[in-house]
Amino acid sequence: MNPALKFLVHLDRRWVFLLMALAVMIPIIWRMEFPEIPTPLVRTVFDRIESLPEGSRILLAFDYDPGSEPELQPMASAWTWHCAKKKHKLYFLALWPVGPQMIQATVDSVLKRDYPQMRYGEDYVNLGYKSGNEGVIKVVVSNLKELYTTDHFGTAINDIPLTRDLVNIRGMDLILNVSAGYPGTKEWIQYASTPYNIPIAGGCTGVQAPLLYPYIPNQMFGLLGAIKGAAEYEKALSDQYPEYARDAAGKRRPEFTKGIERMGPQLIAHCVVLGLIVLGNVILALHRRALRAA
Amino acid sequence: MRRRGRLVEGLIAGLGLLLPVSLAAQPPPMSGAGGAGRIREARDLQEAWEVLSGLISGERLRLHLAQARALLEHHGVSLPAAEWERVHQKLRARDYEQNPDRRKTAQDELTAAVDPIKDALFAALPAVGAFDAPNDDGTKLIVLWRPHAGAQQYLVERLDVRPGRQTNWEQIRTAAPIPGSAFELTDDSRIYPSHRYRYRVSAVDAQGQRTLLGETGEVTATAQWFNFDQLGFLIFVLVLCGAVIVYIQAAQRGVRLTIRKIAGLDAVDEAVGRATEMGRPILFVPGIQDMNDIQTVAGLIVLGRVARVAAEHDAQIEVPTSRSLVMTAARETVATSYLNAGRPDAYDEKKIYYVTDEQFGYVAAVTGTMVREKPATCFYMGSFFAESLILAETANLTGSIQIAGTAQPAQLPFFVAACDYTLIGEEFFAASAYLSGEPQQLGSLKGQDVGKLLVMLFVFVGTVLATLVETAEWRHTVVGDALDYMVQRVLNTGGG
Amino acid sequence: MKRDTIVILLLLAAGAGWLAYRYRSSGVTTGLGYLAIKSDGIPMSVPMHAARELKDATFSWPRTVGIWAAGFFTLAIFSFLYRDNPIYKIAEAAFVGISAAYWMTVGFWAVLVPNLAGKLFPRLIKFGAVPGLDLDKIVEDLARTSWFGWGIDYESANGDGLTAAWWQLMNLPYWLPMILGAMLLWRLAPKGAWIARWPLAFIIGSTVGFRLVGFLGADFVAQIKASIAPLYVPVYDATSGALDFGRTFYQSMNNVLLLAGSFCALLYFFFSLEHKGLAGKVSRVGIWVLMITFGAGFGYTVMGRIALLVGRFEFLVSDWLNVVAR
Amino acid sequence: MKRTVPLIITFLAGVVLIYAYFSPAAAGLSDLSLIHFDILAAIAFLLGGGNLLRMHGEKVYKQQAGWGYSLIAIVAFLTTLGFGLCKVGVTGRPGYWTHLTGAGQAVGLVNLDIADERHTLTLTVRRAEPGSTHAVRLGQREIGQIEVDRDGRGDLVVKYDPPKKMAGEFLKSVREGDTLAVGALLQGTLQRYAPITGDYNQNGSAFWFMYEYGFRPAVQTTFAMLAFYVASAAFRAFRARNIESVLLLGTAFVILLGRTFVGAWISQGLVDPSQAPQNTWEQFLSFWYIPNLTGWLMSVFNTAGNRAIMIGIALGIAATSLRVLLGIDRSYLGSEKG
Repeated sequence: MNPALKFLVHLDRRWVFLLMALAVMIPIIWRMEFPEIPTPLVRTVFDRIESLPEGSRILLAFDYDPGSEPELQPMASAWTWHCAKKKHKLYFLALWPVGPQMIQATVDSVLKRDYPQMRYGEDYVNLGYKSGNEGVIKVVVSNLKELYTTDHFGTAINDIPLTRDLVNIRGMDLILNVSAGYPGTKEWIQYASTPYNIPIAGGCTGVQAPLLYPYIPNQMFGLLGAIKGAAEYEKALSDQYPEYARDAAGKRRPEFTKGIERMGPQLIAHCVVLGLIVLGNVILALHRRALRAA
Repeated sequence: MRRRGRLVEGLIAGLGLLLPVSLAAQPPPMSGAGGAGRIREARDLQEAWEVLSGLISGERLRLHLAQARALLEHHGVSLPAAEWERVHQKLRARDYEQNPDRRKTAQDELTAAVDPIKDALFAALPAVGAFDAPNDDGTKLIVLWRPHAGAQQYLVERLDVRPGRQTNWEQIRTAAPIPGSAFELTDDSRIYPSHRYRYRVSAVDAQGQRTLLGETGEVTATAQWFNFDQLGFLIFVLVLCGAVIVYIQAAQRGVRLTIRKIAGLDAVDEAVGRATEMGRPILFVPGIQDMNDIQTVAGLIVLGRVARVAAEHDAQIEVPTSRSLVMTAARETVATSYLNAGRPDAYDEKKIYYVTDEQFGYVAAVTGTMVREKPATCFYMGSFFAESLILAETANLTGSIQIAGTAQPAQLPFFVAACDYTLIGEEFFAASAYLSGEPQQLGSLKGQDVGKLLVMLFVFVGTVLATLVETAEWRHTVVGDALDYMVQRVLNTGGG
Repeated sequence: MKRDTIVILLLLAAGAGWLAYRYRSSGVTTGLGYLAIKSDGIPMSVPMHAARELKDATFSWPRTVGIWAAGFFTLAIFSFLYRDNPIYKIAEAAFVGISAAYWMTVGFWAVLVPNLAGKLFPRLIKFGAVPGLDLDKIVEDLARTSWFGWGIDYESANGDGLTAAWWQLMNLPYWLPMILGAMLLWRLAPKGAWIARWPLAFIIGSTVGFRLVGFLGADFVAQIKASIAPLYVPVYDATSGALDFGRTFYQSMNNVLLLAGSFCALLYFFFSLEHKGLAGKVSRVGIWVLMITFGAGFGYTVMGRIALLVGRFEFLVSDWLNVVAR
Repeated sequence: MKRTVPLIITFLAGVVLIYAYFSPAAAGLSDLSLIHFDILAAIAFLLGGGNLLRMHGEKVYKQQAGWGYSLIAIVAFLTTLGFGLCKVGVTGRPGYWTHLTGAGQAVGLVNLDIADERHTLTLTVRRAEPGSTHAVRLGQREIGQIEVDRDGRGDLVVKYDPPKKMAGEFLKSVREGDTLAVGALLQGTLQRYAPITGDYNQNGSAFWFMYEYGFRPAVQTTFAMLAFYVASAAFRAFRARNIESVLLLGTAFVILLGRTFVGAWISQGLVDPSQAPQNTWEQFLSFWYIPNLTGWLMSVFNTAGNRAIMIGIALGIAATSLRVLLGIDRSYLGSEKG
């Protein structure tokens, strides 16, 4: 066996790690970006939010944690921005214990920055976290106030204009769920959207997406799959509203185009993974031939 | 025709299976009604409400039309036969129309044709009626009233009838009329289960003039003890559980059951033996979920078997857990296994320890342990998430044999790619029965097979029906009805 | 010292040297440091590159130390990829300690206080820790839904939680977890550890009952329902209304494949059938279907995992070291 | 006794919850059991945390190998726990409250919340004489009227409408020690909310620092390591040894292609993305467009496979549950002697 093949057959996987690190690091430093075309699944979600009449009630359920923040925050921000742009009423809610922090971070970075005129309690409300997983969904579809007596900050729910007359979430025009696992989109579909016909769109991590495909389009009208979905959404958003991606001076707003930005390293890293699969099989074939020859 | 759906259920209930429950579920006799209208009993009112909702939504229209006809005739209202024929004709016309524009016209014509039937039903309604919401937990009442010409808004008021206490009418809600729709309102605001309520509805016209439409008698909200929408599903559950139990009993009687080999399970003994030979420990990871996940329970059952083999081979077993309760339960399990293997002295409680509840903190610690102790065998049995591949790849580096079992579909690809053996979904649950070697436990596997047969049967029949409906244009025949019945009634879990 | 240790230390030193040089020469970007601002009383952390644009951002020592700690954790954990080492062990130990305490704290403040103490002694909790607790609502709910309404007079306190007696505010079913919890902790006592099996039996029993019907209802029946689809799906052209052969074939083929695929895969799971003969062939096809499923799952996931790495590297180069000006 | 009672408990708890699924009347039980489980799990933290301390404590005490790391773990654990439970550095909920007391039976409560976006004053008065009206004074200023009345059901209600303009500047001028009085009926002195009323994970608190700069980066980094492992697993395990592995790696390969721009780019000649395929040939071509192919694999094969897996899992869960419920599988219960 020639030494190069021998090296490859017994390749220390730390070389693979190094290759991967470079594949991600270099595009970040060089800021490589690639064009995006919104796919129909993403397009449907965008059009739905776009076409709802001003002041529609939208439930934004943020069921993720810091662990999946890099993957899911871009779509959470884009959705929030879009809904605020269309002057919808936003109801934030979380089934994960750390969800309220994700909500707060989104509110701080999106609403307070671009929509300082939006008032808490009148235009948006953070209902916070309740434990009980899908049990929470089952309760809020029939009686929200049974579980949520206060918002995240401890204000009585009857003192908040947005929630004062809200009996349950069946009155929502749309549910947007950002989900990193259980409980998440699947539970929202099963216990809220399907039984009570509330339209739902999900945004999920790459792992979850295949499991959610069976629900499209009957039980869920659209899906944003991981960072790719977010990038496409950002693209759709900035096509429609140029101010989303660039400020008045025409300067890029990186915090709002994270999805597109992160697709650069993704793409290179993907190619590396693809290359590794090919390389692995080439090694296998050569190794077999070498063994047969020997 | 009218009560066809109920007839079938009644037959089943008649078998004696659920007779006491169904008797208890009879609606209360009195709903009260004011003004004219032929429908008076709560039961009929409820049915009229269901039929009207069906006619308005347009779902399962054929069935609802039949029910409407029976209901009207029952109350002495008969529409000309041509009227009914016309609706069915329009329905067929719409369903078999392929051109989208013409289809839209057909839909409009159909809606127009249904209107006289709706009107007849409206006319038969009492001016205002109320009844207990079906299949609820006793916190809802439904108020239904006849539409009033010229109404801009309806005011719904409620009186809490309390003996010996002065109570007043309180307005619970206002409703804006929706053209062509039934006027109904589900009242779920502060209904007390034991209290009696009366409702009255007034119409407000454009000039702000209020007209009292009527007042209901007393109604009480009761909780139903059984949800009849779920009857089909209950029978499903009973059949499945019955199959499992029958096979378990058959096995106990000594009937020989053959079960195919499951690759990963035959490797368990070998893997434990390897640990003994190499003098290295066995690492057992019971997933990262708590005891309220059935996968963790199944994982612990497997742990019981593995620990027993380990005790017999005198191999060391280490169980880091990510939940306190799992630690507690795992200690009980392993202690029992050592005791049953006759080696209680070899049991070391300290080898089963809690790490942290945090998924990734747990992973960091477990992978650290793997690299330092180089276990001969790693078991991953339970509910896993993103950590699956971190664990599997790290253990691969240290050269351990890895046997995984999980019912998290999302993590199966990683285990399949990186582990030596993977128990996929159902195999993982079968493992606990299979490893025990007790015949009655194997019986339950046969029961699961019956379940799968049942699935295939249902899907097969359903597919045949659906294909017939689609190809032979049999939607408006008994075939279409059968498909509807199967999907909507038998396979109904009631949203629960 | 091993050779690789020296190499790594040299690399780190070179990096630090470069940062120092960059500060000396251009001076614009420091590369270290961290700032905090207060907007309406709520403190907020700002990354350096954003701080320049915000007027009210001020330098903060604790947050500077914090971001270095975060940087340390990031590098220390990544170092495990090279091999196990003392730095990783330090990070691992701290991670375990912090995270265990984190979830205990969350359990205390988000579960025990509101859901246990808040249900048993609501007034105490309202005036002690959670002023937002609505005592009126508690009394009303008890009067409406309590199972003990026949024995306890909730009715007379209804509408006035503030002056209700303590027993009119107490949600009695919540004594059950309290008692079971005490039994669970009995393990710590020298004798009678077996009593801890009772709460375990309760937990396992309720889990098993809840999941049995839950899974059959949500997954099993729902999947059967979803599987029922016609094998022939005529698709008509939207404008002309004529049969669209291509799409009819595509849809019908999908449905046929779907049905055949799931049947084959289901057959693989049959335990009664040895995988021989016809059954063996069909279940082999079933395995193929499963393999395609797993391949798809794997391929789909890669994307997400890389996104996470991107996020981490962004933190390193941008938030911490401020190498990439944004 | 030691074994039978737990078996009975398991059986009863299980049967009750199965029944609760079918009974609207008992549906509340399943929600309750979920909450009860959370409470028990939280109580069990004492066992887990205790075990953690004992395990590492022993190592430190006996100075076993690596005791230094154990010491770090203990210190990190106790520090974070102390910060969290004592809410070190947390500021209370912004605003004031007071308990109103006075002559007669009447009692009252005031909550005055001054927060970022909302200012609310809630005033509750109970056991006052019906039909009476009182002026509400905060410090020197009158801020409204309170009316004690009976409602439609005959229950006593208190109506209080703070003037709309009260929010904002005026409430901000309120200080601790101001007096709030309801006529001559009740009065109380405003005090700040105690620190304990603040959020345990408040930005800037000691616990938050542990979370933000210790917990969060560690979680994210560990999670991010997966990217490396995915690459090495793809390299190592995706080798075409037999039909099964060819299918596994082939599908993964196509999906990977389709999920990035590469897939669309290399197969862009097959479709015109601006319009739907016009004839059967174009439809055939567009089927092979890699993003479409990805979708097809997902919606057909992935769905079929997952369907079989999910049905199997549901059956497995049902059978396992039944075995545990009926006491056939009872290893978790320990033994009679233990």
